[in-house]
Amino acid sequence: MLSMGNSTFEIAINAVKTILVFFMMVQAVPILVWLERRGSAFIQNRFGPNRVGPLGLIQLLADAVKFLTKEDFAPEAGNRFLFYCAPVFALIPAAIAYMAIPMSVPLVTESYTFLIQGYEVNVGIVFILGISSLAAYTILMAGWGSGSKFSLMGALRASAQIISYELALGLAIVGVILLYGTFNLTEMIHAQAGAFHFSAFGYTITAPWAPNWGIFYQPVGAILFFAAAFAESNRLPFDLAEGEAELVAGFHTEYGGFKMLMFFIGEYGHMMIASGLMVTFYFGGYSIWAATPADVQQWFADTLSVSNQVANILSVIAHFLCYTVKFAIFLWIFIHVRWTLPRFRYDQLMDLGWKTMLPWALANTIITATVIFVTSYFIL
Amino acid sequence: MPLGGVIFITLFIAAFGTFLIFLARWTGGKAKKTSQAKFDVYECGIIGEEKKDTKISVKFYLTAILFILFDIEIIFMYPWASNFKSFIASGVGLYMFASMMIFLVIFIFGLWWEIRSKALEWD
Amino acid sequence: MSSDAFLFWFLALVTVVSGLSVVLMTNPIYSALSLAMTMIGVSALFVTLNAYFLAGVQLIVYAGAVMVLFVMVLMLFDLKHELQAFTRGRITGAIKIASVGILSGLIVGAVTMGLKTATTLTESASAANAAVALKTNPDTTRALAENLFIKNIFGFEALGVLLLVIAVGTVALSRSKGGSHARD
Amino acid sequence: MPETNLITDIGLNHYLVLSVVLFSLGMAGVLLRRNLIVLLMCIELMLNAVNISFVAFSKFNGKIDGQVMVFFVMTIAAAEAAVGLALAVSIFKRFKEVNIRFFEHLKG
Amino acid sequence: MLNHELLIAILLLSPVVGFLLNGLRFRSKNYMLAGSIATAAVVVSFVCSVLLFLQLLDADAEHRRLAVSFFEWIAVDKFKINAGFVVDQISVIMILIITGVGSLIHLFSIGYMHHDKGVTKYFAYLNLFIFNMLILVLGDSLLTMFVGWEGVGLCSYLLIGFWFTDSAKAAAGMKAFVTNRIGDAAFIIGMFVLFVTFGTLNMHELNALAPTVLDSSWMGAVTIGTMLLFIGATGKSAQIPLYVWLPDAMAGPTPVSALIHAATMVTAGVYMIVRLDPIFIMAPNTMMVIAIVGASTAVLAATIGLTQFDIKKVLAYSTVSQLGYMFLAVGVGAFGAGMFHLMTHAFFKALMFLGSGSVIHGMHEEQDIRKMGGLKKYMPITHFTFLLGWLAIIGMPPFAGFFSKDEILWQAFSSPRGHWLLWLAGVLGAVLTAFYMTRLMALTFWGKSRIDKSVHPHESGLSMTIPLMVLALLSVIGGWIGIPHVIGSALGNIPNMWEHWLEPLITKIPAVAGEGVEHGDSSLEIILMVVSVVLAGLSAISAYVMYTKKEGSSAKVAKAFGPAYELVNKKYLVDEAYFAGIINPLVNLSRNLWYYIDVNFIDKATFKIADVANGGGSFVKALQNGNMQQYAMYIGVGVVVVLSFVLMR
Repeated sequence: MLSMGNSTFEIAINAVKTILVFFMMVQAVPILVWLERRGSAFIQNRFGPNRVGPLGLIQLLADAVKFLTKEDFAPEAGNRFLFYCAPVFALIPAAIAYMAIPMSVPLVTESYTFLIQGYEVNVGIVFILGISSLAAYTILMAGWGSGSKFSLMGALRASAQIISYELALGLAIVGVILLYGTFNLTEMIHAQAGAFHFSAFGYTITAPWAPNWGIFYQPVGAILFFAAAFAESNRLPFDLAEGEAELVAGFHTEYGGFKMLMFFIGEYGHMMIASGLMVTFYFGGYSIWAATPADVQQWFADTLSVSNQVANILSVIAHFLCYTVKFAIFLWIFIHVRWTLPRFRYDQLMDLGWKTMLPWALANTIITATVIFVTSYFIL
Repeated sequence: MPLGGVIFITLFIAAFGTFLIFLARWTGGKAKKTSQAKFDVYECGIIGEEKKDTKISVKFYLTAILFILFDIEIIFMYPWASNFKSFIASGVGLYMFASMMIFLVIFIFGLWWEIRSKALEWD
Repeated sequence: MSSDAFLFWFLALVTVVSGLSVVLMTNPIYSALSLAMTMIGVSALFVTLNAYFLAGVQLIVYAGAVMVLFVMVLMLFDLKHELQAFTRGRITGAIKIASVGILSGLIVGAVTMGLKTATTLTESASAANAAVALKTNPDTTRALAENLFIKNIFGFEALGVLLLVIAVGTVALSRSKGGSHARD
Repeated sequence: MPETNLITDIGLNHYLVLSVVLFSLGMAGVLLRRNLIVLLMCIELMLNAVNISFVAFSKFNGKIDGQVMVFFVMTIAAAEAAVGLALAVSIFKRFKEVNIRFFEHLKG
Repeated sequence: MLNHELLIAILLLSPVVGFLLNGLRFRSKNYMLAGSIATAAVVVSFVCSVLLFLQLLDADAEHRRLAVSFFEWIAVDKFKINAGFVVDQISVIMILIITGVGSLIHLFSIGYMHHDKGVTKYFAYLNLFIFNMLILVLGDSLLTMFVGWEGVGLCSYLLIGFWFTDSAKAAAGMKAFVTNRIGDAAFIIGMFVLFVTFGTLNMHELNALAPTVLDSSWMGAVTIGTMLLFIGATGKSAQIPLYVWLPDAMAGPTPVSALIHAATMVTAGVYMIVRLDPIFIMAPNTMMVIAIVGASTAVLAATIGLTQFDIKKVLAYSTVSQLGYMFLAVGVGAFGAGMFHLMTHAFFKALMFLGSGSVIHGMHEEQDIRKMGGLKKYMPITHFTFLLGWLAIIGMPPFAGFFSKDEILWQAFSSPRGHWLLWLAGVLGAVLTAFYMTRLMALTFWGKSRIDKSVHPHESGLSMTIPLMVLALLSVIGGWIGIPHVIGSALGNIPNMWEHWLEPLITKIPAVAGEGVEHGDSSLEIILMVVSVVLAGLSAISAYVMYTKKEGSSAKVAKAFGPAYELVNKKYLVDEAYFAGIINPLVNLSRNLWYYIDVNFIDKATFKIADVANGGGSFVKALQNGNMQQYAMYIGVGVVVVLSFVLMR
C-alpha cells in the first residue's frame, strides 16, 4: 500500500520501473532537442544540425561531450548552495509527476499486475498539479542563487507567469473532473475507451465509429488547458522568463554546462507532462480509437489465436504504441508552435492569463456543470 | 498511494542529479579565475555596478497573493466536481449545483472586482 | 520494521529537521525553503493517514502557493541581511524557551498518559479505516465532499466571501502609500 | 492489553507527539525570531502541526470532520499569509525594515 | 392550489425583494421603474393574501388557521421562539388591508412622488414597511410581532423624516421615534411580565392559557402585563398620552400618512389587543382603562380637529379620534366591532389622506385650507371621492363608517363592560367629527375660492385618481359585510357576515347576570342609532351653513368661546405641558446633577480612582512594551499555567 509492493520481487520491479521511466524521460530530452533543432530548421527553411552522423543524429552525443568538458562555474556574487541545488531540484517535479501518467494497460501475470507507469496515484490530477507547482521553487532558487538581477528578474517573471496560468490550468481541469467524476487518470482513460456514447435526459446517443474522447465534450477546456500548459512549461509564445532581448536568458543566465542541461531536462519534462495529460484528459490516453482494452485483447486472442497471456502482452505493446503516437504528436505541436508564434509582451501575457483565460475557464466550468446537471437531473 | 515509490524515486533523482553535478565538476574541472570579470554576474559586456536592490514591481507579489486566493477557490471546486455526478445520482444534485453556483458568483464577483480595480494591470 | 513505520519515522525526521531549520536558520530564504520542505513532509504524512486529497491540496496550496509567495516576497525585497536573527534579553529568552518546553512537555505527557484511550479508539476505528484504506479514493473524497458541502455549507460559502474580502483588502493594502506618521 | 512496540506500531500518539513537536518549534520561532516574515512562517508551521493532529484524529476516529477542518484551516492560513505579507510589505516599503523590534508603537 | 407555507413565504418575501431591488439602486431617479417594482411587489403580496383568504374560506370554521414555522429563531432553555407565522380570521383581514390598501397607495405614490429626487429610496422604504407590517400582523408570538412592531417604527421614522434636509421634518421623525420608544419599552416589559406569568410568548398558547388566570385585581400580573402592552399600544396607535407624535408625523409625504399613519401601522395597537383578547378579558381593569382612554382620546382629538387649518393636521387629529373609537370598542369588549372599524377606517381614512394628497399635489404643495375653497370645479374626481369618504366618516347610512361606528356605540352602551357615559362620549365624538369634517369639506371644496392667483389647481393623473376611486367604492360598500342584526332583520335577514367570520376567534365577555338583558333591546338600539345619526347630521349641516353660507360666523363663534378656543387651537398645550412638565425638568435635573453632584462628588471620586489606576498602570506599563513577542510569551505562559493546573489537578 504505502510502500512499493508486497514482496521483494514486486518492490524490485517497481523500483526498476520508476528508474526506467525516469531514464526514458532523460533520454527523450536529447531526441527532442534534436527534433527541435531539425524541426526549426525545417520550418525556417534551413538545414539545422546535419554534420555529425546521419541527419545529425550523433549531434546529441557531441553536445553531451561538450557539456561534460565545460569547466564548472559559479558566480561569486551568488549563493553557491542554492546555485547548485536548483538544477538538481529541476529534475525532480517533472519526473515524479510524469510517472503518474499511465502509458499502457497493465500487464497481468498470474501473481502480479504490473502497471505500465511509474506508479498509480488515485488522486492523480491533484498529485500532478501539486507536484508540478513545486517547479516554481527551482526557478526562484536558480534566480536568487545566481546573484544576478537578470536572473532574479527572470525568476520572478517566470514564477509569476507559472502561478498565473496555474489558475486557468486548474480551472480548465475542473471541467474534466466534472466529466469523468474522478481524480484517477486510469479511470479517466477507461471512461474514454470504446465508442462514442453520450447520455442525456435518460437517452443514450452512440456512434460506434467515433472514439469517446474528452475533446468532444470539452473542446474549450482542451484549448485552455493546452495554452496554459504552454505557459506552465515556459515555452514560446510564453517564454517571457528568458526573453533574450530583455533578460539575456532569464533565470539560467549564469548557468552553463551540465547544470544548464538539467534545466533543459526539467523544461522538456514539463512539456512531456503537458502532452501526457493532454492525451490522457482529452484524447483517450493509451486507448485505441473507439475500442476498449478488453476489445483489443480479445481481438488479438481471436485473430492471432494466441493465449490470453500473449494477447495481454500484445495488447500492452499496442496500447503503448498508441499512447506514444499521440504523445509524440503533442510534443511536435509544442515544437511547431514554438517556431511559429512570436513572443507575447509581459502585460499581454498577464492579461491573457487573468482576463481572458480565467474567465473562459470559469465559463467552461459553469457550462459543463450546467449541462451535466440538466442532462442527468431531468430524466424524460 | 505509492508513497514509498515517490520517495524512492525522489531520492534517486536527487542522488542522480548530484552525481551529474560532481561528474561535470570532475570532467570539466573547476573554473579557473583568469580575471575578476569572469566571476562577476553577467552584465552585457560592461562592468557591473553590483546593485542588488533593484526596484522590482510590487505587481509580482500582488499577483502571487491573488493567485493564492483564487487557487484556493478553485481547489474547493475539486471535491465538488469529482462527486457531482454521484451527487446527482443520489438526489442532492440541485442542492449541490445551487451551492456551488453561489460560490462561483462570489468568485466571479471577486475576479470582476480585481479586473475593474486595475489590480491586474501591468504597465 | 514495517514499511508504514519506516515511512512515519522517515517523514517525522524530515519534518522535524526542516522545522528546526525554519527556526534556526538565520537567512530567511533558507527558513522559507525549509518550511516548504516541512510542508511537503506534512503532505506525505497526510498520505500515510489516508488523506490523499488533502495531501494534494497541501502541496498545491501550501507548498505551491503560500510558500512561493513567501519566497517571492523575501527575494523581492532582498531580505537576506539579518544581523539580529533572534530577540535579545536573556531572562525573557529563558522564559520563552522554558514556556515552550514546558508546554510541549505537558502536552506530550498528556498524550502519552492517554495512551489507553488512544489505543482503544484505534481499535474501534480500525475497521472503518481498513475499508477506507482499501477502497481509497472514491469514498474519502466523497465523504469529504458530503461533509464539506452539506454539513459545512455555511462555512464553505463564508470562506468564499472571506477570500473575496481578502482579495479586495490586499489590493487596497498594496496600494497604500503609508500612514500619516512616517518617520522621515 | 497487548504489548505495543513504540517503534513499529505507529498509532495516534505518534502523530500527536510529532504534531506537538512541530507546534513547539513554530511557537519557539514566533517567540524568538525577529524577522516579521519569519514570524509569519512560524505561524504557518504551527498551523501545519495542528493540521497533522486533525488528520490523525480523523483517521483514528474514523470520521471525516477532521479533514474538512484541515481544509478550512488551510484556507484561513493562506488568507492569513496573504494579509500578513501584504502588511509586512507595506511596512517594509515605509520603514525599509522588517525587524519586529521596529514596530513597538503599541506601547502603553 | 399552492400550499400555504409557500404562499406565506412569497407574501413575506415579495416586499423584501422589492426593497432590495430598489434599496440597492437608491440613487436612481427613474420613478416609473422604482414605482413599478415596488407596486408589483406589493401586488404579488396582495394576490398571495387573497389566495390565503380563499384557502381559509374553503376550510370549515373551526380549522381556519394556517400556521407555518420557517426556522427556530431563539432557543434558550424554556424560552423558545420560532420564526412562525399564522394566518387566521383576524390576521387575514389585516394582510388584505395592508397589501390591498398598500398597493393602492404605492400606485398613488408613483404619481405623487414623481418629481422627487429620492423616489427610489422612498419606494424601498415603503416596501420595507409593508414587510415589517406583515411580520407584525402574521407573527405567531409576541416577540415576532415585536420585531415587526419595531420595524414599522423604524420605517415610520424614516418616512416621516424623508425630507430630512428640512430640520422641522427631521425633528418630527425623531419625535415620533422617541415617543414610540416610550411605548415600546412598556411593551417589552409587558412581554416579560406575560412570559414570567405564562411561560410562553406564543399568542396561541397565551390565549389558551388565559382562562387559567385567577387574579384579575389591579395588582394582578395579567393586569399589569396587559396594561404595559396597552401603553405600548398607546405609543404606536397615538392614544392619550402618547398621541402627540401623530399630528407632527404629517411632515412625511402624504401617501405615507395615508398608509402608515392612517390605515395600517397606527392600528397595530388595536390589532394586538384583539389578538390577545382572552388575556385582556381576564383583566377587566385594563379594559376599563382602555375604554376610558379611547373615549377621551376620541373626544379630545376631535375638539382639536375643530380648530386646525392644515388639511393634513385635521385628518391626523381625525385619525387619532377614530383610533380612540377603536380602543373604546376593544375596551368594552367589542373586539369584532373594533376590527370592523379598523377596516372601514382604513378605507375611508386612506381615501381622505390620498384625496388630501391629491389636493396638495394639485395646489402645488399648499396645505392651508384657508387658502383653498371652491376646488370642486377644478378637481371633480377628487371632490367626489372625498365626498364619499366624508359621508363615511361622519357615519351617514349606508356608508361604511356608519355601520362600524354605530356598532361601537351600541356596544359601548350595551356591553357588560360598557357604560352610558362611554356611549355619550362616543356620540359627542361623532358630532364633533361630523362638524370638523364638514368644515374641512366646506373650506376645501365648497364655497368661494380663496386660492392665490399664482396657483393653478389641476386634477391629478390617473395613477392617483384610480386608487381614490377604488377606495371610494370600498368606503361605500365596505360596511355592508357587517350590517347589524337590527337593520339586517328589518331589510330581510341580511346576515352579519363579519361577526360570523370572526366568531370562532373572538371571545365573548361573560355576561354579568341581570345587566346584559336590559341593554340588549333592539328598539333601544334603533333609537340610539337614530339619535347619533341625527345629531351628527345636524352638526354637519350647521358646519356647512357656518362655513359656506355665513362666512363670518366661524370667527364669531371662536370669539364667543374665547379662551377655550385658544386652548383648543393650541392643542390643549399638551406639547408645551410635556416640555414644561417632563422634558425641561428632566433636562434641568440632569444639568443640576451634573453641576453639583457630578462635578463635586463623582468626578472627584473617579479622579481618585483614576489616579490609583494611573499609578498602577504606570507600574504595569512596563509589561506592555509594544513587543509583540513578549505578548505572545505571556499567552504561552498563561497556557502553560492553565494547562498544568488542568493536568496536575
